[in-house]
This record gives sequence, structure tokens and C-alpha cells, in this order.
Amino acid sequence: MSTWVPRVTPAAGCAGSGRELARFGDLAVLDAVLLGPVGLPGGAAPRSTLAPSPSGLVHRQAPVLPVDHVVDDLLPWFRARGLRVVCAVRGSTVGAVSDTLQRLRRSLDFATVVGVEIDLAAGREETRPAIGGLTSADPVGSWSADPQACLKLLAAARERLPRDLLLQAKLGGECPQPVAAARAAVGGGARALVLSGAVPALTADQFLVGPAVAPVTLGLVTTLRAAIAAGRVPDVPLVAVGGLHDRAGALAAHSAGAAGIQVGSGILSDPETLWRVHDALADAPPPTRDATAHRTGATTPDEAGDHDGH
Amino acid sequence: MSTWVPRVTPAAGCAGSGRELARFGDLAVLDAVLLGPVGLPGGAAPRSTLAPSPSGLVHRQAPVLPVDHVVDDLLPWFRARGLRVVCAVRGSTVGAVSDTLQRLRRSLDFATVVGVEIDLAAGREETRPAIGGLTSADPVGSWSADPQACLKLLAAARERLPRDLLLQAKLGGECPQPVAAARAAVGGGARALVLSGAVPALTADQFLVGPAVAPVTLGLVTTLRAAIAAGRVPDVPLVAVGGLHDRAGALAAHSAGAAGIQVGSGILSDPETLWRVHDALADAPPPTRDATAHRTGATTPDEAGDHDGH
Amino acid sequence: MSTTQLRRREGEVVANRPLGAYRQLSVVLPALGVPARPGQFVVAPPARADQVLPRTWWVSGEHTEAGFGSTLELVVPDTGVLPAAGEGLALTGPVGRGFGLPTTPVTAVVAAHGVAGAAGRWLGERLRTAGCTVHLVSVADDPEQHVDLVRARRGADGVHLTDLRGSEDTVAALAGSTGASVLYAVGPVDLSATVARVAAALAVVSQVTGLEAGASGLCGYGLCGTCDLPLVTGRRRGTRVRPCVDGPVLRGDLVDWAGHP
Amino acid sequence: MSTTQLRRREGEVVANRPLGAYRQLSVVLPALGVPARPGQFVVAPPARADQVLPRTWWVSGEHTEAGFGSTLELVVPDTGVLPAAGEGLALTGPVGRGFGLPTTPVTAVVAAHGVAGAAGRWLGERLRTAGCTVHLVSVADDPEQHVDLVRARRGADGVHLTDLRGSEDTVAALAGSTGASVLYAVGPVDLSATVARVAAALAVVSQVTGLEAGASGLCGYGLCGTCDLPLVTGRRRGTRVRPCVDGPVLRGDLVDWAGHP
Ligand SMILES: Cc1cc2nc3c(=O)[nH]c(=O)nc-3n(C[C@H](O)[C@H](O)[C@H](O)COP(=O)(O)OP(=O)(O)OC[C@H]3O[C@@H](n4cnc5c(N)ncnc54)[C@H](O)[C@@H]3O)c2cc1C
Ligand SMILES: Cc1cc2nc3c(=O)[nH]c(=O)nc-3n(C[C@H](O)[C@H](O)[C@H](O)COP(=O)(O)OP(=O)(O)OC[C@H]3O[C@@H](n4cnc5c(N)ncnc54)[C@H](O)[C@@H]3O)c2cc1C
Ligand SMILES: Cc1cc2nc3c(=O)[nH]c(=O)nc-3n(C[C@H](O)[C@H](O)[C@H](O)COP(=O)(O)O)c2cc1C
Ligand SMILES: Cc1cc2nc3c(=O)[nH]c(=O)nc-3n(C[C@H](O)[C@H](O)[C@H](O)COP(=O)(O)O)c2cc1C
Ligand code: FES
Ligand code: FES
Repeated sequence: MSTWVPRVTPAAGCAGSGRELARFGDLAVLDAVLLGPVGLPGGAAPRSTLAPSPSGLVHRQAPVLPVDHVVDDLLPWFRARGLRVVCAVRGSTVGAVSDTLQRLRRSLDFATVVGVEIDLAAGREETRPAIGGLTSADPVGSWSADPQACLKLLAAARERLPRDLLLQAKLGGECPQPVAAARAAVGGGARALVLSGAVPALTADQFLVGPAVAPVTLGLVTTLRAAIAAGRVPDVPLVAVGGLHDRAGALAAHSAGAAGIQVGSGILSDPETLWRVHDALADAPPPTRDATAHRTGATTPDEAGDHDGH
Repeated sequence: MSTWVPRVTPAAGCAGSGRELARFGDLAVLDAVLLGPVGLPGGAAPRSTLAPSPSGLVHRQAPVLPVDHVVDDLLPWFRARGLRVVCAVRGSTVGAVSDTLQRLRRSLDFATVVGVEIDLAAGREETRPAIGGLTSADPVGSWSADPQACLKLLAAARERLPRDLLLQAKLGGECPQPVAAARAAVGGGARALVLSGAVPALTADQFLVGPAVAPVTLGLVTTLRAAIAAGRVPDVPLVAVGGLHDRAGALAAHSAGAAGIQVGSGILSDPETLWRVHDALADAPPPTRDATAHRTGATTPDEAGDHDGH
Repeated sequence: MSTTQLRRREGEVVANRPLGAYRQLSVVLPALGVPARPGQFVVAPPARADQVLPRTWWVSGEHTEAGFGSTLELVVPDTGVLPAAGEGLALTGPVGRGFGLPTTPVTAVVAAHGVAGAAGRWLGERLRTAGCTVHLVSVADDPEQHVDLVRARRGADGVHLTDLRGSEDTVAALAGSTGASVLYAVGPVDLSATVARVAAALAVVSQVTGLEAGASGLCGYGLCGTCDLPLVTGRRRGTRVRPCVDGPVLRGDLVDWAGHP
Repeated sequence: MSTTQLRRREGEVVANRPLGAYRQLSVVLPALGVPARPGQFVVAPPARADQVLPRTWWVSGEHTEAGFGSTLELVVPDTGVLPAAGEGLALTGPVGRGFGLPTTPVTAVVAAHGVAGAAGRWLGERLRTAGCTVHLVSVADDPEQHVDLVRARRGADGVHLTDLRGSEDTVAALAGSTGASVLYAVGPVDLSATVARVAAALAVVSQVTGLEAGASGLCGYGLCGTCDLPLVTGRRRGTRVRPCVDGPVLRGDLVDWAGHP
């Protein structure tokens, strides 16, 4: 069975709580709304920051939407409107991600969640014994820098989720060896890869995004498609994100082999960009390569029968 | 003694043979002209290609200027005009780079060369035994992906060059661990680091450059300055390249700790950009950090006595 | 938060005039459903092809004529990439919650910074119409950057000039001497924090902007999270407020201003 | 290569008119030292803030009036970001070596592609003035994209329309039937390769452009190396020629056209 991925969604960190975005267009026309990053509160900077650069933005990772807020306030809001949600989850330890997923899955509204995305560009912390038998947590770079860590994280996530729920791993310009990390993530249980052209910039924890990085995004899609064709990475659908803000960009990514597209800072430029990109892909032919395996919407969760949520 | 680096030069691959650039301004006002990439002919694509992208360009590495052409035609031209040259050298094996340097050094006009730059973003080939006792050369990624290879290459280059000639190593967005590669390059004998915000894009061997990548360049300078301050990389001057095409960009890189700046695609936009950036830095104060160690022009090769060329 | 549609609408610039260090744009839009209020802002598309973020501008006046549409007055930074009179300009808004007016005539202090001075002046006029006594504090980093003091003086009981550093003392002295029962602030978050602190010290009400229209690095659409501020009470969503959606005008005593200025 | 200074000069657009699928710009510059020639091009700054590369445009006419300056005619793609009449436009050039004219009246075939048709037409007029018989071949991918056929017909002994695919047959047949002793090509490198091959087969002279003005991905300044072509003889610098400096007009028999089209 081919894996379903939503064709066009907002990118993590660019859609508020989802409700703000609803002011600019009908969320129901989208295959799904991406909500997040969701996680355990604390840790990150108090707020996102944005520094404009030529045809781009440098962003600092936004604080997470606390999972309790998501469960108590947001999932019910989406469910009441019949909207499908992909939850983007961020955590710096396997425990934090597992815990977040556990709480999401216990939500009475989990049926509205049609997918989970795990952010591998996020910083990872390693706990080690410290003075007095206590443990301390040290930052050790991004998840995606360590394929073994990617595998473990995805395996832990897979375990917490219904067997047939879409689980996608997001990695990008921060990743030293995207093919190795992607292989590990799929080995761990990811059923789709989100490839982001965001590249580290300015200082640690900051990323360059926007139209400026579109060629980086296309490069990642091309590289991973080639790795899949060569059998170096299992055959999963690819979702492209990074600078794909117009019809031409979306179609270029699509024909390079992306089954889905996310729109990030393009939504900040003009929220209606999301719907324009959606419309551009709505009648695009299936991706040129491995078309049968990745036809988007080939089997939607509904057709496949609702997953065994909560 | 602090190492001298030229304050503003063209970037490799963006100044033709130097002579074309002379049509747009007086090369003699520059501390030095960067000439290159210089190497052994063959190997690369027949010509450079440029794909425009938002606030950027995706370039494919240009073919080298054959070292014999440089020795026979170009160095004499520069020398006749009293111009100083930094030769950017590219090769895919230690042998190719050593050979190129050897031939340059044997040139009767080698006195005009005040520095050599080694391109670590270039593709590296490893020779291995093949059928029938012959060896075959296989591409194994960039030099900068392997700190050990960087060390060997720079050590070989250092050996071919006069003891006091500026030897700088160029690496950038393609490099998975810039601090490790930089440490290795300096360990091998580099006396300055050229940090380039160029990032891999579109397909193998292509790089995104231009104003779009300025935040990546600044990020590399900041990271390496911090590594130097922490003693993780020996204290050498940094030269920044990538999207630094106006006064503001040049001063930002300068105050992030770059002693020198190279202008690449900005020269293609408008060749006079080179002189504008030069003028912007001409009366800038020395870099804010480690100012004493890196004051540009503190000792020029002339003041230090001409090196023992050829 | 309501999910009322908030669409960009095509407007026409009918005037683009210099106003001191700034430009004053008049833009005609299809008639607004509800009148605009001081404290609201508009969002305009990015100025240039190489820019990603839209621009946010304070609204500094509005009038609606039946059958003609609504004219917004916008006093904006003179960035040199503004549409000329006769050109089209798409705008989203006026966005957000404006300043609330007291129901009884009281004495009010309105502090506004730089380009936001025009919105502060408009608020002052509204307060005077409502019978209040109004003292304006125009805050600017540079004497050139006070907005239209002539008109400001006409519409207020007093106008006081200071810079960001001196604003705390000026507002505190003025609030004390006039017995003001409400302090307003329009402009950067640092000014809002200052005014909220003065209000707290004097035990009076404050209404302040939680976001600085015109600053760089903002989306204005509620999507990027850059404008988020922590709340004093922990009850609302993640103890944060998103001023471009839930504001920009906030009660000064609700926000945790730690770190500002 | 000479190192004559090649500086951008401020010009003024005095006309910007539609011309079929294209726009015709007239730009006044300070008087040129030497008259412009067909085959030369100009370099204009990038069109928009998010673009890095400059634009290259064929020159399709020139006249110099004492005390007034030189007016360049430029027929350019209608990209929608062109300066209006009255606006300034900085230009570098005319750049490069133009077409050489025969010293005796001969029969010539001039093939030009799309927007380059205007430069081809100008070359044809020059050849006719020199007493030559001139047959124009206008090559276009789409019937809309032939330039100003009325004027072309006035200035030539025959005008033949074709597309890139049909250009080889058209030029070969025409050259054969008219006994042309020189073939010219203006436009994409693929057209130049085709014309050079036809000339070689017929053992006649060809002069062709080694770079396509108006194409994307070019600097036009001799700095990027994108336009490089390999030479047949191995004597010149790295056996390559850089058309935007050493051309754009090249002798067709000097270039190794392998890979084109
Ligand atoms: C100095 C002063 C004195 C007043 N005296 C009286 C009085 O005597 N009697 C009386 O009935 N009312 C009084 N009010 C309340 C005032 O009448 C109301 O603000 C007025 O009714 C305006 O209502 P509105 O519909 O215009 O504003 P609304 O849109 O209802 O909002 C009112 C104001 O409350 C603030 N606010 C609302 N929600 C939030 C939020 N989520 N976070 C932060 N801030 C929020 C905003 O600043 C907003 O401008 C007083 C207000 C002030 C400022
Ligand atoms: C069909 C034809 C017939 C001719 N018949 C005669 C004749 O009978 N007698 C005679 O004296 N001359 C003849 N010529 C040469 C002609 O006179 C000259 O081209 C003319 O003098 C133009 O000189 P110029 O100064 O205008 O061109 P120049 O600038 O001197 O260049 C001449 C042409 O040569 C080519 N060229 C020059 N350098 C290069 C290079 N590095 N790489 C590639 N191409 C290069 C270019 O196409 C250029 O347009 C003939 C030329 C042609 C095309
Ligand atoms: C303000 C902002 C906040 C973001 N926060 C996150 C985040 O928390 N997690 C994440 O995976 N990506 C985050 N991103 C990155 C986007 O999801 C997306 O990958 C990136 O912006 C590239 O897409 P774009 O070029 O369309 O913006 C953020 C981007 C922006 C602009
Ligand atoms: C056409 C072109 C060719 C280039 N060729 C080389 C090269 O051969 N070797 C190299 O080290 N860098 C090469 N570069 C990269 C530049 O030297 C520079 O590092 C990069 O363009 C970033 O600077 P910029 O943003 O100012 O262009 C090339 C760049 C361009 C635009
Ligand atoms: S400015 Fe972007 S969320 Fe408020
Ligand atoms: S177009 Fe750049 S060198 Fe010719």
C-alpha cells in the first residue's frame, strides 16, 4: 500500500495555533493542517525571532505549543470543524518526544490527527551522570547529525503511535549526511521524509529560510530521490519545504519527486500563498518518478479506514 | 608576527583571467587580485553554468585556468603592471595540487604571487588499485568533508611554497564540520581561513551563492571566531565570502571578525561592486575581536621583505 | 479569537506627502464594516521583490464616506519604496483591538514614539472628544523624529518631548502632577513596559501596545510568534499573548514586562 | 584583449514602445567614441532587487547627433520590469566585436532568432548599404515571435520564416540557391552552430554570435565563464574563447560546435 501524505500544508512554526490561519482562507480545502511545533513547555527561547535577509529570513526556533494546550484547546477546535491535523513534534530527548506523543494519543480528539512529524533539525540533548549521582543534559547538536539517534527517536515515536498513522521525519540543510540520516529515520519507522532547505545561519539555533533557499530544497529532493532509486534509502514519499512559495516552485519540487509540499515563510509574506500553492498542485500530475508508489492521495486515511486512535 | 591577508579581493571564479576585470577599475588599488581557480586542465565541466535564484545564483564549478596558461600569459601580465596576485588553486588529488603549485613556483613571475588559496570545497578523488595493477580515481566528496584529507593537502601545499608566503584554505557551506576542517587545515599549514557561505544546491557540484547566503557566511565567521576564542582552532585571520556585496554586508562581516572579504557574484552584478566594497573597508577599524592579531595590512609582504620566490 | 475572514483588499493611494521625517499616505479602501480605532494597524505586502516579510503600519486616522469608501491615514517611515499617489496598494486590516476609551471624562497621558506619534495624536483627539483632558508625550531618539507637533498641540492639552531614556521620568512626573487616571502608550514594547510600570507604581490603569508596528521582523498576521509576550497570569494559552492578534492594545498590568526595556 | 575602461554610463529612456511580442527601447547616452555595430550588445543592471545577474540586450540600431549624444535602439523581451520613457537607465556598452562587412558586394544570408531579429535586420540594412544582396531568415519558436517583418522586408531582398528545427534546411537551401558567399547568424548558440555547419558544408564564410544576448545565466562582462566555447585550434588560451569579451561575433569555422544544438 502506498503511503498517503498531505499534498500541501503549512510548515512547522508558521501557522500560529492554526486558528489565526483560519482567518485567511478555508482550512477544510487542505488535505491537512500542520500544527506545531508541539512539545513539553520550556527550554527554547521565549519567542521566535526573525531577521530579514535578501529573499529570506533568519528565524530562531519558536517555542513549542505546550502539549496540554494542544490537547485541551486546539485539537478540540480542529475536530469540531472536521479538520485533519498533522502534529509536528519537537523535543530534545527521546523521553520528551515520547511523552508528548503519549499525551497527544490520550487526547479524546486524537482521531483528528492524521499524521505526526518529528523534527530532526532540533537540538538533541544527551543526559550523562553528573556530580552526586544526578544526571545533567548537554546539547550535542541536531538529531539529524547522528543517524543512530534518528533511528532511536523514530523507533520510540513509532511505538507510541497507531500502526497505520503517518509518521514523517523532517531534516534539512543542517544535516551533514542527509542520505544516512534519512535511511536511519525510515529504518526507525518513518513512513515519509520532510526535506527542508533551511540552512544554519548567523548563530547556533538560527536558520535561513525563504525563497533564498529554494535551490537547496530542490537539491535535497534530488539527492534523496537518487538515493531511493539506488536503493540506499527505502522507498517513501518525500515532502519538500523551503522557499516553495509559488506555482513554479511548487511544480519544480513536485517534478523533482516531492509528493507533498509545505509552505513556511511564504505564509508570512501573504497567508493566501498557502492556498495558491495548494491550487497549483491540485491538478498537477503525480510526481514524475516512482509515480505509482507516491501518488499523493492515492489512499487517504479515510479510504484506508480510520486508524485505531486512543 | 601577525599574518597579512589582503583586505578585499575578487572571489575565485568571478574575475575571469583578471584582465577582463581590469576594464572596470584600477586593479592596483586592491591589496591583491585573486586569480583562479588555477589547476591542471581537464576534469571539470566544459564551462561554468549559472542558474538565477531569488537573490542568488546557483553556479557549477568553473573549469580551471590551466596552470601553463597562467604561467605563460597571466602572471607576466600581472607582473608587468606591478599587481599582486593570490592564486586560487583547485585539484582533486594531492598530486594535482602539488603539481600546480610546483609549476607556479617555477614561474619567472612568481614574485607577483603574494598568496595561495586552496579550495577545500572542491571534489576529492581517491585512487585505489583496480584491475590489472592500475589505479582508478573515485570521487569521495569534498576535501572539507574529511579533516584528515584537509591536513594532508595543506601540508603538501605548504611544502611546495616559500615559508613566509600566505597560504589560505577555503571552505564553507558544503563542510559538515567547519571547526574540525578548519583546525586540520591550519594544522597542515594554512595561515588564514577563507569562509564561504556557498551551500550545495540543485545537484551535486552546484552551489548557491550571492546575497541570499550572506547570513550563512556571517554564521561561519561567528562560529570560527568562537572556536578560535575557545582555543579549538589556532588563531589565524578569517576571510569572509558569500553575499558580501555592499558596505553594510562588508562591515557586518568585518565586525563579526573577518579581516578580509572576497566579492564573488557581486562582481557579476556590477563589476564596480568590488571597488565599492574595497572603499567601504578601506577606512573601517580593525576587526573588533582579536584586533591586534589580525589587523589587516599590519605587515604587508613588502614590509616583511619579499619572500624567497622561485 | 474569532475566525472572521481577514483578507487583503485592493486600495488606492490618493496622497503620498512628506510629514517631517516620515511620509503620510492616504489610502482609499472599500468601506470598512466597523470604524477604525487608534491602536489598530494595517499590513501591507513586502516592499521589494527581495523581501519576505510584509510591512506593518499604525493607522493614524480614518473617515468613511457613503458610496466612496474608507480613507485610511497612515504615517509611515520614509523608506523610499512607497507607492505614489494614483498607484494601487493592497492592505490587510485595520487589524486588531484598538485603545479602549474611558466612559467618564478623566485625565489621560498618551505617550507615543517616533512614527507612532500620529496614532497617539489621533487617540488624543478621540479622548478629547470624549471629554478627557489629554497630555501627549512625544518620544523620539532624535529631535527630527517627532511627528507633526503643530497638529499634536492643537489636539491636546499639552505636548511634552523626550527620548526613550527620559520617557519614564517624563510620564511619571506628568501623571503625578496631572492626576491622570489612565496612561496610554503607542510604540515600541520598551515604551509600553515603561508606561505600564509607571502606571503600576501610581496604581492607575494603562493601555499599551504589545507590538511595534513598523519594526522589522514581524508578520502582523498572527503566524510567526515573534510578537509573543508572556502574561502575568498563567491562565491564557501557554501564558503568552500574541499582540498582533490579541492586541495590539493590551492592559499594561496583564503582561510580564521582565526584560523590557 | 585590451583593457580599455568599460564603465556603466547613465542614460535616459526616451521611448519604450511595444513591438510585437517585444518592447523597443530608445536610450540616449553620452556620444559614443566609435559607432555601434550590429552584433554588439549592451549590459543593463539587474531588473529587480532579488536578481543578481545583469541583463544583456542586442543593439539593433544607433545614431549619434553632435551635441545631443548617441541614441541606441534596443529590442528586448517584454519582461514587464523595463524603465518607462523619461526614466534613467544605466548601460555598459555597446560591448564587443560586431559583424565584419565584406569589402566587395556579395550575396549574404542573415539568420536571426526571435528578439535578435532586430539586430539581424540592422545587419541586413548595413550589408545592403554596402551593395550586398541580403536574404534574411527569421527564426522563431512561435509565429508571434518574429520581429517587425514589415521593416525587415523593406530592408532585405527576401525574408524567410522558420523555426529552430527548420533553420538548417532553410539556410542551406537559401545559401545554395542564392550562391551566398557569407552566412551570418545572430541569436542562440544552437543557431550559430547550425549556420556554421551549413557554411562549412558549402565552403563559405560564416560569422556568428557566440553568446545569446537576453538569455539567462550570463554576466556579459567577461567574468563568469558561462559563455565560454571551445576553439577548433588549440592555440588560444586554454583552447577556449569567451564570446562576451572576444566576440560576441566569431568566425564560425574557429569554434568547436560539438554538443550544439
Ligand atoms: C481609563 C478608563 C476608564 C474606564 N472607565 C469605565 C467606567 O467608568 N465604566 C465602564 O463601564 N467602563 C469603563 N472603562 C472601560 C471602557 O468603557 C471600555 O474600554 C469601553 O467600553 C471601550 O469598549 P470597547 O468596545 O471600545 O473596547 P473593547 O474592544 O471591548 O476592549 C476594551 C479594551 O480592553 C482591553 N482588552 C480587551 N481584551 C483584552 C485582552 N484580551 N488583553 C488585553 N487587553 C484587553 C483592550 O485594551 C481594549 O481596548 C474605562 C476604560 C478606561 C481605559
Ligand atoms: C564575406 C566577407 C568577404 C570579405 N571580403 C574581403 C575582401 O575581399 N577583401 C578584404 O580586404 N577583406 C574582406 N573581408 C574582410 C572584411 O573586410 C573585414 O571584416 C572588414 O574589414 C571589417 O573589419 P572591421 O574592422 O569592421 O572588423 P574587425 O573588428 O577587424 O573584425 C573583423 C571580423 O573578424 C572576426 N574576428 C576578428 N577577431 C576574431 C576572433 N578573435 N575570433 C573570431 N572572429 C574574429 C569577427 O567576426 C569580426 O567581425 C571580407 C569579410 C567578409 C565577411
Ligand atoms: C518563524 C518561523 C518559525 C519556525 N519554527 C519551526 C519549528 O519550530 N520547527 C520546525 O521544524 N521548523 C520551523 N520553521 C521552519 C519551517 O517549518 C520551514 O521548514 C522553513 O521555514 C522553510 O520553509 P520556507 O522557506 O517556506 O519558510 C520555522 C520557520 C519560521 C519562519
Ligand atoms: C561563476 C562562478 C564560478 C565560481 N567558481 C569557483 C571556483 O572555481 N572555485 C571556488 O573556490 N569558488 C568558486 N566560486 C565561488 C566564489 O568564489 C564564492 O565563494 C561564492 O560565489 C560566494 O561569494 P558571492 O556570494 O560573493 O558570490 C564561483 C562562483 C561563481 C559565481
Ligand atoms: S507579528 Fe507575527 S505573530 Fe505577531
Ligand atoms: S557571459 Fe559571463 S563571461 Fe561571458
